[in-house]
Amino acid sequence: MQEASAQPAHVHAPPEGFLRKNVFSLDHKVIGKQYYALGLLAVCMGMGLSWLMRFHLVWPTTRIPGLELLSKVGAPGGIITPEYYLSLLTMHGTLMVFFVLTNAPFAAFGNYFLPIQIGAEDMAFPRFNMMSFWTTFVAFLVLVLAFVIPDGPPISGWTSYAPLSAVGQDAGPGMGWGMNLWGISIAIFCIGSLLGALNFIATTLDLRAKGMTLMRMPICTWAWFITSCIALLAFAVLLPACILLILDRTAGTSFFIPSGLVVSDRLQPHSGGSPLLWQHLFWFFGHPEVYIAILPSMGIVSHILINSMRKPLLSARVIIYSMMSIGFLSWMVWGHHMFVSGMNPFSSLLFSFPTLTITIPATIMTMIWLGSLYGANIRITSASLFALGFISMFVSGGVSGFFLAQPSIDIVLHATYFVVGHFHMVMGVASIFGVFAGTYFWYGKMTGRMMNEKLGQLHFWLTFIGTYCIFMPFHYLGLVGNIRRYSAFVNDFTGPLMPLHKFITIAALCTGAAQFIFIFNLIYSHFKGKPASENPWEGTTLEWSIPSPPPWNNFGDKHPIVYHDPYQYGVKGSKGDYIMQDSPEPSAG
Amino acid sequence: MRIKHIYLAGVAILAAATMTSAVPGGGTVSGKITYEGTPAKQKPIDMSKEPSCAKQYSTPTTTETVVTGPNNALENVVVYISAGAPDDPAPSQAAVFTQKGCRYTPHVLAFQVNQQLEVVNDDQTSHNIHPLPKVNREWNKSQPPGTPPIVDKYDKPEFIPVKCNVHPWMHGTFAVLKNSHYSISAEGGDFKLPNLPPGKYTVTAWHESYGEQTQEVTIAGSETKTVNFVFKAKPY
Amino acid sequence: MSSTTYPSVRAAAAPRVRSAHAEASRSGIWVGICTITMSFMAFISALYVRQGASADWVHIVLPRILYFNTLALLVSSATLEMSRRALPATPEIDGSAVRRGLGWLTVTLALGLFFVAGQYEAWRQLAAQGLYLATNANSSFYYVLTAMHGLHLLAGIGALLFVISRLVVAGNRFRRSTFEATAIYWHFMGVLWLYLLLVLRTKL
Amino acid sequence: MGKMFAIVLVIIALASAYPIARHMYVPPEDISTHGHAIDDQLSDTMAEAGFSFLGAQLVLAFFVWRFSERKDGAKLKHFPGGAKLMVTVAFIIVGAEVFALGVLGQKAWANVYFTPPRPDALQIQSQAGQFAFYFRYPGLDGKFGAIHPDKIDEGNQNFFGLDPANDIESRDDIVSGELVIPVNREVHLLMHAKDVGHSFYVRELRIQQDYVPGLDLSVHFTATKIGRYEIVCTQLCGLGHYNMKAYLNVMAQDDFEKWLKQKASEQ
Repeated sequence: MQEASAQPAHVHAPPEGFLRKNVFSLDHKVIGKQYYALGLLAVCMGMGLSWLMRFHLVWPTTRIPGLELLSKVGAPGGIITPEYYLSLLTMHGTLMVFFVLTNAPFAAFGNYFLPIQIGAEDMAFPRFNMMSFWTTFVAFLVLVLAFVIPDGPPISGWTSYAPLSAVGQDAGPGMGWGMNLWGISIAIFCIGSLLGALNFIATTLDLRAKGMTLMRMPICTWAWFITSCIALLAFAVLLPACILLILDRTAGTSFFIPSGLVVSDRLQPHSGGSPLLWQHLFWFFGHPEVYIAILPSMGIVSHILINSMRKPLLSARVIIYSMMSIGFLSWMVWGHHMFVSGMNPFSSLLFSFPTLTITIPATIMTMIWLGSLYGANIRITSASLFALGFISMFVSGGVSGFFLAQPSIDIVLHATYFVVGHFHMVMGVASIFGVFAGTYFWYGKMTGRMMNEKLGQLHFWLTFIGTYCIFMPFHYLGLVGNIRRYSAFVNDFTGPLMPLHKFITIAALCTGAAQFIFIFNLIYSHFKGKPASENPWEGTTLEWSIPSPPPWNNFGDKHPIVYHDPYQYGVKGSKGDYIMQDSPEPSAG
Repeated sequence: MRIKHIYLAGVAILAAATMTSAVPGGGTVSGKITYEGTPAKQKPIDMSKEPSCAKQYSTPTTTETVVTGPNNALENVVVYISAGAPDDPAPSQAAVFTQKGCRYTPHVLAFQVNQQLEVVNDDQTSHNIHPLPKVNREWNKSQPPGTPPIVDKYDKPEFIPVKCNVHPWMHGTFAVLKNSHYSISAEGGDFKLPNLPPGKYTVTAWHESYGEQTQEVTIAGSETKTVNFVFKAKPY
Repeated sequence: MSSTTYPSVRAAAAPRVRSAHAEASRSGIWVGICTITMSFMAFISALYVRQGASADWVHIVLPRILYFNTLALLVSSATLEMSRRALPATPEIDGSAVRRGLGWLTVTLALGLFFVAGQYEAWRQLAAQGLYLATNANSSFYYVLTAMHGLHLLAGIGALLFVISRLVVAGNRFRRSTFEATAIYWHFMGVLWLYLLLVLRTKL
Repeated sequence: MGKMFAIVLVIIALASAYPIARHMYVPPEDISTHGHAIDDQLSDTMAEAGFSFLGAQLVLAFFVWRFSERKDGAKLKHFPGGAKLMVTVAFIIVGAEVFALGVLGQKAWANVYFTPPRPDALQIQSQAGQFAFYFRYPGLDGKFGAIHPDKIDEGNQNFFGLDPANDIESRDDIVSGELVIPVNREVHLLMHAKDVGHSFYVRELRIQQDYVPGLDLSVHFTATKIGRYEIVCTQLCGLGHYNMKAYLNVMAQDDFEKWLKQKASEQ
């Protein structure tokens, strides 16, 4: 009876009715899928925007048919105006960072699999869970609303540097209501994420099945747990920042706006504010946010790699500790975004050291992954391919961090395409690879049908090669000094770079198109995919001990008891070369 | 394309001259705008940041806040009937404001309330048009080369400063007026308000740097009254 | 399948025996307190940076009523403790059994409402002095900080109302852990306010 | 498939490294006195980064080639040395790199920021506004007239908001749209932002510094090569950001003085 008491007294009864089942569901699995769907929607929009931007950059005078319908002012005659380019840029960044990179690997997969992997029936607070999704959804709607209002979306980038973002209408088109919507949306998003993170932490701490000690949790559970700890503090800082920004814009306060600014020939009625204050608050959130995006993917990738290698990592603990130390260090490095922004030059050095230090845990993780591959018997699947691709991407994006972590080199590379290449690879593509891997790996469990392997692998090859074709050249452009966030390249020295830009754009269009294979696969397999068995990948963790898809209360009425560390591979088990976590048979080790 | 605009502009000017509440063969108010004192020195404009414009000028073009002519003539002064004449319906022709060589032509564009305004970009670069009205609705739009003209109208009379956010030196004025009796002092500072029906009028002269002056004038029959304005010029 | 037993299996470390949900709601509230603290830290560090940013920092005199509010809030924490004492220590509480605790709870609620009203009065007094949100940096921070604390306290009042609503109806059973969580949160609000008062007093 | 992954990855890695190895894309020639330190730093880092990049990618490729889809019953092996070795190696190698880069970086950075401008440095004030740079020379009296934001009148080229009517000091100030400096003389550039955040970036000078509204920042540098270079804004400042640029014109001393005279006559 003890293990029973270790379980929540039934958190919720079996859901009745369509709404309760699919829309306002308390079931963490449904909520996880909802987050995934939201992320998918957001990523499609974000990708579309990047298409428009890339197209405009290399064919600025070519009409884009139908674009006028999206915005008559922004794209008169289908030609994108400079401010509308910046609108697209801002929305691309905001959608991708908040609604894709924060939602998909963390909220979506975390919601679905964290409770299952620790043997819980649901999250600790199912109602909070539902609230956090719908809050996030509202945030999404508010943000997208900016596309349809006459003012148009804001033009100050996803970092919304004050005072550009704070002085309002005078700063340019989209900086009136468009910018207000941005601030409100992000504030709401913070609340949603805080609720989510709180839920994750409480669940991990208290709802673990009998025998599921912390060190017996799968690596991805650990990743989600650490991530939620970071998110809990990061979004708690962004929220106040947004509130202050909104007050500056609407209530006439002067938190971020100094005296004597003349914008559009108008003297601004503010005084004494500090633009750097915004940058500090924003990046204090902003840098941990990078790890909120990447850590879950690290976890997912490790989880999948181990499964397809059929042997445990050299050391799971080291990975976990590395993730912790990255999470810890991420609080001391925000200033490396501000090397040339007028901070005290000494503090630049102060921020530079911990930044460089982060390379140590990162390198350790990479070496653990690589070393574990040695002597393995890797099963090549779409999932494992994307996992391996993740390592490659992580390395490529990581080494460029070497440059940007040094203030002196940052003088040359700051705000160039080098930076864009760096964070797109390490934060964007890498964590998206984690999401792809997770999708191919868990789709069967989530829907009861397997995804199509052939399409999956085709999707991988196109995406893998494509992303390198897009983002590697960014670094070259940066080295020459090509500035980011330009809607047209009017500088004398950018002329010779246009062929490279054309190449990037074409690669982007192709790679983007390749993603439709994935979306098609998602939909097609949902109906036509071959039925998924309980444990198609011969996995060891708890999610493989229950039917696919799992029943509403995950484990039915039985409460799993955990006997082993998560990854008992390469051993003689009753089922094969592995032993399930909840199987009482003795482990080899 | 360009031909059309010049044609349109021509029509607009023509229209300004012969319009509704004006009665053919009515009275005329004419005169000369001059200044006294030393006007501010007009400075050369550095367009080096916009090569496509800079290369259109052999010697750098200068600012146009105070444009003067021989013997103290003052140009770009809007002279109009501020009181006494009834409001006129807007003419059908559009007033055209052209951006050429990173300058506004005309520097001061006068048109009527609810008359259609067309902003045209004749440059190879992308311009931004940001009129800064106080009573009318504000807008701020960019106009890449090869995009259709921006069309708009204002529903309240006002003198509206216009600026290009991309090229800080580009400044002009929209003079939005109630009736069709207006004229902009040309070279030599001369102006002419023809076809005025008999009556008592207030004639106002407005200059972007020197403000405005008014004079009363009474027209009986088809006479021609002369009204001169003298503005005080300051070196700074 | 777990019918066959393998003696060699290391006995899995058994988690705590108390109800997992009780644990969850407790750690939930503490985690929540962490994040709230963090965001107030953000506000206050913003205050410090802003003060250093320019010389427009002018001292404002706090309305005296704040101190009465503070007193009320502290007393309310005490009364909440009284009602906690009064409630049975069982994990499940039966509404009809706890009239005494209910009385103290109502007093707590009343004091909480008094605090909110008092804070509002303090705003009115500042406004009367011509100090509004946008008047100067100090007044801005005063309004922002008090408003944020007020919002969080209102959430606490909501929780109190919920607990009371569960208790008044006889035969209603509800988890003591819910009450515990509410209590922890309420006390935290008191502590937070004391800290804020200190900051406002010394910095503004 | 595993083998294919390995091949593709090797191709990608080499293709990515090629343009770097051939120096196809490099910063323009350095014309500053402090820039060489940054350039050395950059090439050192490039070497280390390139080494780690190629090393990791090739090892990954090799392991996937060697250890994927082996026939069943293939013996699983563990990496000799295991996790301990990995951690120690990572700590030693990367730690050493980090330390080296940190220290070197400090030197290069110090050259730019920790040395005060020479007292005889030529003082020029630059103002960044949406969307152009303007530069101001103190004129004969060697003093800058005060800035009055309410007096700013771009239509009349009064970009700094000077008040010549009442402020004598401002009358002889020379305002220019391009930054003209004498070669081999230190310039102390005082940076003032008119509206929002901007940035001053000259690739050849190896100088990048933000304009922060409300903060009086400054940079100092010495240009060693006569020529015309582009100044660009690197801090997103609004719709005209892409078009916010000016020219840095490095002249011989006497040309510079001629230019200054001619400019003064235009004011």
